[in-house]
Amino acid sequence: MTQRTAPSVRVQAENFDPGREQALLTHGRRNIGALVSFVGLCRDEDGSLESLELEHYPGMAEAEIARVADQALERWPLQGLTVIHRFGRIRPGEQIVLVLTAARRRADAFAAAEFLMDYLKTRAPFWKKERRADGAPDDWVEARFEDDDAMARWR
Amino acid sequence: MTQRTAPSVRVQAENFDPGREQALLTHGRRNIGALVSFVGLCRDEDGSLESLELEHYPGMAEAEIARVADQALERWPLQGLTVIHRFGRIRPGEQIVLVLTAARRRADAFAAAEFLMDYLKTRAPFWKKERRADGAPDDWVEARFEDDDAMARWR
Amino acid sequence: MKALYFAWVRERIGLAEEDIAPPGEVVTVRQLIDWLSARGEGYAAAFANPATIRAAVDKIHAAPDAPIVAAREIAFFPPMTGG
Amino acid sequence: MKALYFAWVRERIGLAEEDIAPPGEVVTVRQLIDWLSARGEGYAAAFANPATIRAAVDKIHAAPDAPIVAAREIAFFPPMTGG
Repeated sequence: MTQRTAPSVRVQAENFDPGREQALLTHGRRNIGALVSFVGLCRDEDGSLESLELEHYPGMAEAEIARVADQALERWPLQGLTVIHRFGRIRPGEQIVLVLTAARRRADAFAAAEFLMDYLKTRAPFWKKERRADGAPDDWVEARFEDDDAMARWR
Repeated sequence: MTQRTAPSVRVQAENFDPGREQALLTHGRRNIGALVSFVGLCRDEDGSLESLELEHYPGMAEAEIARVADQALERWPLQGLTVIHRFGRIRPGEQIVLVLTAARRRADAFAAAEFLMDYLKTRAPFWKKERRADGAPDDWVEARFEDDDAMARWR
Repeated sequence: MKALYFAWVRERIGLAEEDIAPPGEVVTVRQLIDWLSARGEGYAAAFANPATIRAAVDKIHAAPDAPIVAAREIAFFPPMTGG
Repeated sequence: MKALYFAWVRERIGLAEEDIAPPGEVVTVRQLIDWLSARGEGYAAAFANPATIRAAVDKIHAAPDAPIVAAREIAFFPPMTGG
């Protein structure tokens, strides 16, 4: 790599536009062969969820995502990297997180995007609370063991 | 799965808008937790490429991509699937192929998108010819052995 | 039956498609390749290295020993480079 | 130093942050948890199961035996559920 790729990391309450972010990352570039985008959405199949409240640790959230992004840049030859994570109230069907990876080859872009998501899930300081549609008490989402397993495979 | 997901497969000369395709796939849905998008772009790092000419086998291209999409739907519980492959003249920096996979869980969306790309590369009847910026004779791109290896891991 | 040629197979043969009527003893993809190769220099050049030739019978990938007797359309092309 | 609490750790303690001045013998994250646990029922409930508590020292993930002496800001929270 001749030049260091600078990751774009944002933690925000506002929604984001994946198409716009992809266009920004690739605009005017001729050295990107593969662009992988991951969007995590708020899911609610049985209609029981009114919304998620995403709490975060301001300052650490940005710093931790930046550290994970730097690790990805060390491991894979990436041409571009964008991570956006929202906080605050998020309703079913809405977007929560975006990871974009650009590389010469698709295997690098895919691996880096999966790595980033696995790490974000278990290391970025965000906590989800579920607000129930039927007025039942709010409940904190419990961490999933599978997420720890998913992260462990990158060691 | 209570209902069968119908893949959207398009083979076209026109460019496509990844953001619009993602919005179409997720609009009004509450059962999608993960959306993976792969865009393959025409790369030219040293400025030697004037354009690619993508030849295809009309009819078989659509049918073969549909067969691969059906295989992906059998292997992973997907909530949505879009594949767009362009043909004709494509310049450096332009988009060639789009694969979108939507699933409850991110591991399924990632695996299905990688599978689809690996299969498309080696089974979809498209052939790339490079037109050189310096006027040198056009040359057919040779198939890469790594692509065969990438496909073999899904057996 | 119809024969279709793509990419450098098409360029070497000099045709995108043609109607062919191979004799009855030509029953597999491989035998059809051998029969076509004898039709002229372009064909011989196109099929010189069978390892680089792929075939589809009625728009479905076909192995060299696949039967062609019931086929309406047979296509020959190099390894795919899409995606 | 400043202590920050997030998610149900915050709810059980009833505070988002506070200034704390642990005694000199409290030198690790684990010891700070034990010291905080003795401050009242809410603290005891928050730290009842140390396996579910994560900590960060100056906004960097810290293990239970990490030193806290030079820290300006220590945060306690449950396992993360973002992404």
